[in-house]
Amino acid sequence: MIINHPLLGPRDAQEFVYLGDASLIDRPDASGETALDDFHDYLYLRDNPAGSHKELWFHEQGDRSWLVVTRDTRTHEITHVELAFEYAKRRGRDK
Amino acid sequence: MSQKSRLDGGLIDRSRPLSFSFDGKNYTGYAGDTLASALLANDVRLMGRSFKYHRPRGVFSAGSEEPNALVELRSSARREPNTRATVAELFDGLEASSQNRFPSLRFDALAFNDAFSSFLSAGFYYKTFMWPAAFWEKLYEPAIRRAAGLGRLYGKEDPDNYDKGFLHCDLLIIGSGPSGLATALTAGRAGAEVILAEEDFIFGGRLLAERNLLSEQDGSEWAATVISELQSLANVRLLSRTTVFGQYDHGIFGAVERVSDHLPEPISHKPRQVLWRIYAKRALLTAGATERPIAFENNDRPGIMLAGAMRAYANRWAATASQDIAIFTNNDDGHRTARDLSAQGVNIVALVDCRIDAPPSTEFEVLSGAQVVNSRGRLGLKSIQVQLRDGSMKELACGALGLAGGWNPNVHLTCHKRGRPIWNDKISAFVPATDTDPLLRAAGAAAGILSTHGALLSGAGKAIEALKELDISARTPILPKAEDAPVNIAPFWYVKGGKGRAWLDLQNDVTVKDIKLAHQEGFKSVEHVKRYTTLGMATDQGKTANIGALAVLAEMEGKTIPDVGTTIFRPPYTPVSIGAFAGGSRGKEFRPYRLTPSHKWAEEQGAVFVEAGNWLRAQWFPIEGESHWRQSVDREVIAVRKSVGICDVTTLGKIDVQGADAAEFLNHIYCNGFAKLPVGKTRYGLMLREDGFAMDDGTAARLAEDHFIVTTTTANAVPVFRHMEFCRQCLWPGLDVQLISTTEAWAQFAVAGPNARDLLQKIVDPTHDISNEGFPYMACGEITICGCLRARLFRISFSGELAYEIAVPTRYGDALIRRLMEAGKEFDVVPYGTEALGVLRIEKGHSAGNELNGQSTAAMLGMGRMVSQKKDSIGRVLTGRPHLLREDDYRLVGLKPVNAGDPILSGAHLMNVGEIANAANDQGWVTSAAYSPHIGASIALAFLKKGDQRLGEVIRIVSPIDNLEIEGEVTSPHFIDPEGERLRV
Amino acid sequence: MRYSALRILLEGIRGHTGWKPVWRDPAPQPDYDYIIVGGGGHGLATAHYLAKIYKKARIAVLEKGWIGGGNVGRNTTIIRSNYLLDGNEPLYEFALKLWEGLEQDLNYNAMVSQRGILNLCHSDAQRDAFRRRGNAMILNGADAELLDQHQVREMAPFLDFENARFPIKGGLLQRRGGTVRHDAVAWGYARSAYSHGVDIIQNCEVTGFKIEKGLVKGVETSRGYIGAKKVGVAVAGSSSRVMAMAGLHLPIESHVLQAFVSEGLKPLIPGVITFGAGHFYISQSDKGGLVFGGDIDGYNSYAQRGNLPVVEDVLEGGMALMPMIGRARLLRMWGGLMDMSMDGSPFIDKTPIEGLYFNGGWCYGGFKATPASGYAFAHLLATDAPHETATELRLDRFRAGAMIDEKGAGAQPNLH
Amino acid sequence: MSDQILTPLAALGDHSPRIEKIGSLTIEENPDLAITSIAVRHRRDKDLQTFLMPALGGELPSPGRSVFTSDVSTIWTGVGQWFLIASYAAHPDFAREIKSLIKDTASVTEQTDGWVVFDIIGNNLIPLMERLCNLNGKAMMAGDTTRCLIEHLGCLIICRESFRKFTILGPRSSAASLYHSLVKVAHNVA
Repeated sequence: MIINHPLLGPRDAQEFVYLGDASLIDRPDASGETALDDFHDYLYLRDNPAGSHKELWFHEQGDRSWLVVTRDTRTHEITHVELAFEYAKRRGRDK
Repeated sequence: MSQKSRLDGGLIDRSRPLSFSFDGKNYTGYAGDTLASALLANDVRLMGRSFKYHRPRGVFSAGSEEPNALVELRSSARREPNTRATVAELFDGLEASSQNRFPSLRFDALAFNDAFSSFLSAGFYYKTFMWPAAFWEKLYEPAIRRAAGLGRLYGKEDPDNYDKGFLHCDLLIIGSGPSGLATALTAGRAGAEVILAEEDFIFGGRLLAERNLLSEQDGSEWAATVISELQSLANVRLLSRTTVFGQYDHGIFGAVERVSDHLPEPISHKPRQVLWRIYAKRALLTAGATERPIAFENNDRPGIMLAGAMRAYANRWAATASQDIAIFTNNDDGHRTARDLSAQGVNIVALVDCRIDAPPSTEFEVLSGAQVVNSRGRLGLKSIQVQLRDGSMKELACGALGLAGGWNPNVHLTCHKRGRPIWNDKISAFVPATDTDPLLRAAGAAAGILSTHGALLSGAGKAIEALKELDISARTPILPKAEDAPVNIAPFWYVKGGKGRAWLDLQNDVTVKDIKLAHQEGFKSVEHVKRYTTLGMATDQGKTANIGALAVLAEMEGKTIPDVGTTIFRPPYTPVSIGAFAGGSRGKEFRPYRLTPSHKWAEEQGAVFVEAGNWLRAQWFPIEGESHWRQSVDREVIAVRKSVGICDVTTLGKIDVQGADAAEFLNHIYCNGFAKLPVGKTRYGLMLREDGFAMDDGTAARLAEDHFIVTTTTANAVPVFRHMEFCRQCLWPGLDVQLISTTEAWAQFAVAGPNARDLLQKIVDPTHDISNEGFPYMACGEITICGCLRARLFRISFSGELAYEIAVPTRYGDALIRRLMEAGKEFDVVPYGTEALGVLRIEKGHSAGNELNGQSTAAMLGMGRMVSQKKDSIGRVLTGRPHLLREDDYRLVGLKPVNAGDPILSGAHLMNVGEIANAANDQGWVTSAAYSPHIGASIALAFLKKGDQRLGEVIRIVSPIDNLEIEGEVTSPHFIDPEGERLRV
Repeated sequence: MRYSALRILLEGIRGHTGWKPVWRDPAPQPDYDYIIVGGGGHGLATAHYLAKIYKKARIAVLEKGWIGGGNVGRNTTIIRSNYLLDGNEPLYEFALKLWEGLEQDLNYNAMVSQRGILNLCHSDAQRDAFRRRGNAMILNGADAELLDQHQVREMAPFLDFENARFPIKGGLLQRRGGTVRHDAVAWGYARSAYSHGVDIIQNCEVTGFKIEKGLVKGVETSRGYIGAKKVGVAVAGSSSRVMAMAGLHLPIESHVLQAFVSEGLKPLIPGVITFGAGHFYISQSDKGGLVFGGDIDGYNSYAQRGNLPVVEDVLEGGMALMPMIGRARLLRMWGGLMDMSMDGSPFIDKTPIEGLYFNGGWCYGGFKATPASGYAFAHLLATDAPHETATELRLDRFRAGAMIDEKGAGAQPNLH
Repeated sequence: MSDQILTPLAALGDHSPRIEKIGSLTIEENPDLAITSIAVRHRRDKDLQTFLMPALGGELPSPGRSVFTSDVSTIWTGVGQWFLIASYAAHPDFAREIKSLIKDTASVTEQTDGWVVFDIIGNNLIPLMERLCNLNGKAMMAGDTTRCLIEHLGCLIICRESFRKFTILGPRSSAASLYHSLVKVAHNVA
């Protein structure tokens, strides 16, 4: 596979390490009443669609950036790639 | 020996005769021959035996689809089983032998299978060999195994080298027949980056095998002129002897170039084969088509082959299987073969055409509406029985029979991403679906366009189409005039009636009957039929067999062939050497080495090394008189406890953590607190995974308010860095913190033992106070040594002794260990390796890899209280799950044998005294064990249920796998200095 | 019809005209007592044991395509019970015992071949872990032996002992491990289930579940609605997809695992051998092909095909371990769909929906577990209580923190 | 106390750098590079550029690029992160110099001995590059820089002159393995 790195252009997926569902960015509030359940769902109940999937890839052999890749799990077609920290900020992680 | 069946002409170099041997007999051929063409020229028809019935077989095709003529090529360690004689390029001194026969090809004992064939029907295995039960293992299965397989591997290391590489292009062209060449010419002239890959050793594909002219030129001549133009273009890369074997995601193709297979052995330094990973923006499949046979009773005799192959042998290689040949066809292409052969002076006994309206001929007899129903000749075809149009029978003597059942486009690569081909009635064959991946188009015969004229045009057309998508404009070149014969074909797959066997899959011996039986037993899906009968699972992957079987199945099901469907084509297109996939990554070069800064010095000391991940570390340093590793290790351990020792600890991961929020960041990734760690101090840290289990441990040293150095274990350096980057970029992007690994940049040595400080004082520049007061336990700082060389000093201890770790820029590591050893003479300093390191940390009760194996919680490790509840750190919340807090969970303890002489084995399990040893009674297991010279006995760390409440208890340490059981006493994991006084002196 | 030596003789003589279908293709009835979703190895085995051992009737197996077309038809055929943890080992050992009696149980020869499985170790830490595991196996009633380098060399002299980057230190051997003709397992169970009255319905895709007040009533299929008292789902690879139709979110990811076979070669590899310093395991089939595999590609996928980097990684491992195979040729590579669970261990459990049962999350463990998985699932369906060998394979174990994590890799499916 | 001074080793373990000529091609170890990593602190990008301007005489390079000069060279290595490179002989404690120059606008980390550096020079290095890594060597212009795998090792590959000169930074502990691969492949394509 080839991942079109937003800064470096097309790079072989072999240079990346896969983590999984991009919802791992949405780490729950650890002080919340329901923290235990929230963290269980966060860690163990990930999205596993047959179709478009937002997922985390780490460019370990490249520039060490984490990417959020939107990829179809049936065809492996990649429709969107962005830097994870920008995605995370949009999700309010920097508050 | 004379080449009896050699004809005139051909693309062989008669000025270069080559001698070769087959089954020990010597023959001569010419440069340009394949092993198969040379054998035919020498009148050899019998070349192999079939897999199941060991039927005599001859060459069937002239290409990589060959099912029959498989040989063992070369000898000893270079022996290559299952090599297709049809693609083995002849070289001087080539050795080949037939396979899967005993004792000889002409007389094969296992041919008795053939006599019992009526009992060895499809799927017979599954119904039998069951009585009596015990016989399967002892008798039947071993017998089946002995008969298994085709060729033999030599069993010794492959002596040749392989390599890998990467290529990039705008347009990859797969196959160099008329369409491929037209494509290359169009794209090449347009200036696109082009790769033209051809599996054959000459470019031209089918053009090399045909007689009809392109304009006034021979096809081969035209091909040669095109190739020479392409060679002159810098933007075109020509790869012959190169098979594109697979299509992968996003325009990546796998190809193997056979660099040296046409030579007796590779030129020194050169690889045998190169595996290319090709990144193509667009690709064109111009791989041509494969002819298919027509099945009839006993259609597998040597001499019966594909008509197009006969034509190729006659035209390109000037060889023929016989002087008297018959042709059996259902389409006009069979007639072309007959014409070419008779033009080459071969006698066409008859052309049997199942069509009533077969075109007549003045050159040879055409039997229209007739069928070949049977054949004779045990080791080679002698005659065929023909049923004439009026139903009467006629026996025709002939030495070879050409089968022309029509052509199947080579669609395989278009299916590698699970695209399904579609049926084309005009040519009665599957063609690539037009809506498959836009990255890969097909042209020419591969797209079902079977005339040379059509192939040329479609090649150029598709090239223009593909390049347009890349904004490269191209024009159709002036193409030569070429034959444009229509495809006149009447689908005809096998001759009905006849009690005997009609072969579909020649190599695996799958007959029409087998397909019918499978269907009768309920195996109706094409995948079921394939698996039940093994159809298409031989080395040729059914390239000439599958379609016939589909036709039979369709008939049984009362469906059309496309309704029955096809099995999925998967890579590789043709089999690829395993060595090529591995390239240079084998033997000692399987993975790169990582060497420590003191490696060269340690080698000089005669150190014994051990792999730690990719690192090589000194395991121990034997000295004169030591015959057993234990002597060395005990000595090293005692030296550290009594005086001072030095160990290279560079392999531990070092991560530079800087930024205004560095401390807060560490607070998140460690379960214990770091915010309040003062500058100039180091602290032990435990890192949990989000699921609450220990991920890694190490230290963090605060060099400045905004600067920490984090250490990890050797094994986890990479995953920990990845995890920290995840936390930084994805979880807390608002924190001002930056990370970079400095593992390789600093050479770091542990200096441990009561005399550690005295030794260091000799090299540390006097401007730095490292006294116990000036530089207390857990202190850290940037200093200079040996006259202003920058260094870092950490007062941390893994051994439990007064100890430091000192770091200098890596290039000075070698000099530093030499200097330390020199300066340490007065203290009898010793270097110590990983074994002693292990003993020391077990004596001290420090956890390492065996304890931190991903299955341990902080509580199990006795660090439950370290998990701060005051802050949000990774893993804190899920540590609160009931099962992780359970009362009877494991706890880290120490173990001592009750009888000091008994050894404790790491990996032994723990049982209560008086209980039987079984899983239900399991109390825990030994994680690490070592002989402690300090204790004078074997000691161990272990996880024991409620261990912390069982100190002093006697427990059984059982290792049934070693038939070993001893009694041990549960102790604290700290075998020395539990209060840690030695650390602080 | 029963297979016997005499039958084979007779059929041989009269041209095999008497063989009956191994199983028939009935039209679905309007309702059943038990519906098994998924005509793979586990589903068919479940039907077999449900009918034969638990004496249940009115059972149907619904298969969206053709039976045995999933993982039972595309695995590397290895059977073994060399697991470490008490949550797993009893089930796999139970499976191995059932394998040993399979021919006689099914009157069908699936060619169970116990030529042993040898896991190699290349470091002291690995050897320690093998000893712990081997002991756990023995304590659970399985067989295990710890071999030193010398003993490994005697068993497999063709391994690289002279020039290895990661020298072989020894190995963990289970002699009762081995291989089975994978397709035959599906056919054998189908044949037996059919002979015990089970309806095996192919080309019948489940498109939804009918659930009323938390109680399952039946399934919607491509061939219409079918009612059921109890529905058991065994569709490993597609578990998330299918269970989502019942509104359930599973701790599972779908991944692709590639497998490989070489051209047929005369016998040269004794049993199953696994490399301990890279991703590579290998055995040789009854037809002579080297059957091997390695690690999963590592990314979520339903594509049933993988990519080159993993292929190269596997074959690098192969050449590092046994450099004699360099001149053998890779004939075919394919991909299977794995249910990778969050701790690497499977599930055989009830669901929050009454009457709906789940079997999945098998990672690579699926094929070797087939008989026990079917047996335990049948037990659960028949008795509503977990089978004694499957008490810990609970769907809610992560909530409690009772993971069964053989590798200690944590909640990271592609590392298990 | 000059007797005290420690003598350094080059990455391949010799006192002097290794040079290998294979056909028209030269592989040369370059030990005289002081390498310092800088990673910009939050919202300090402008300050950093201002501080560096005098030393660099220009902007920091953009992703996938590097600028080689006779004085201070720069390589983009990641988001907000660069390597600054100067002569080691002239700047033995380069990191400290940079730190004092740019203050707390960026995190500064010494990287000098984290790497082994090879300069590869020849008439046409494309056949070599094709065997080494997945970069499209033909398309690389002077200054193009990408980190990728060479024989399982993460390396920085810098095009110094199209077709004719490439500089490779590899992990120092694997210098010997990397060097071995380079030489082997060079022979192989020579």
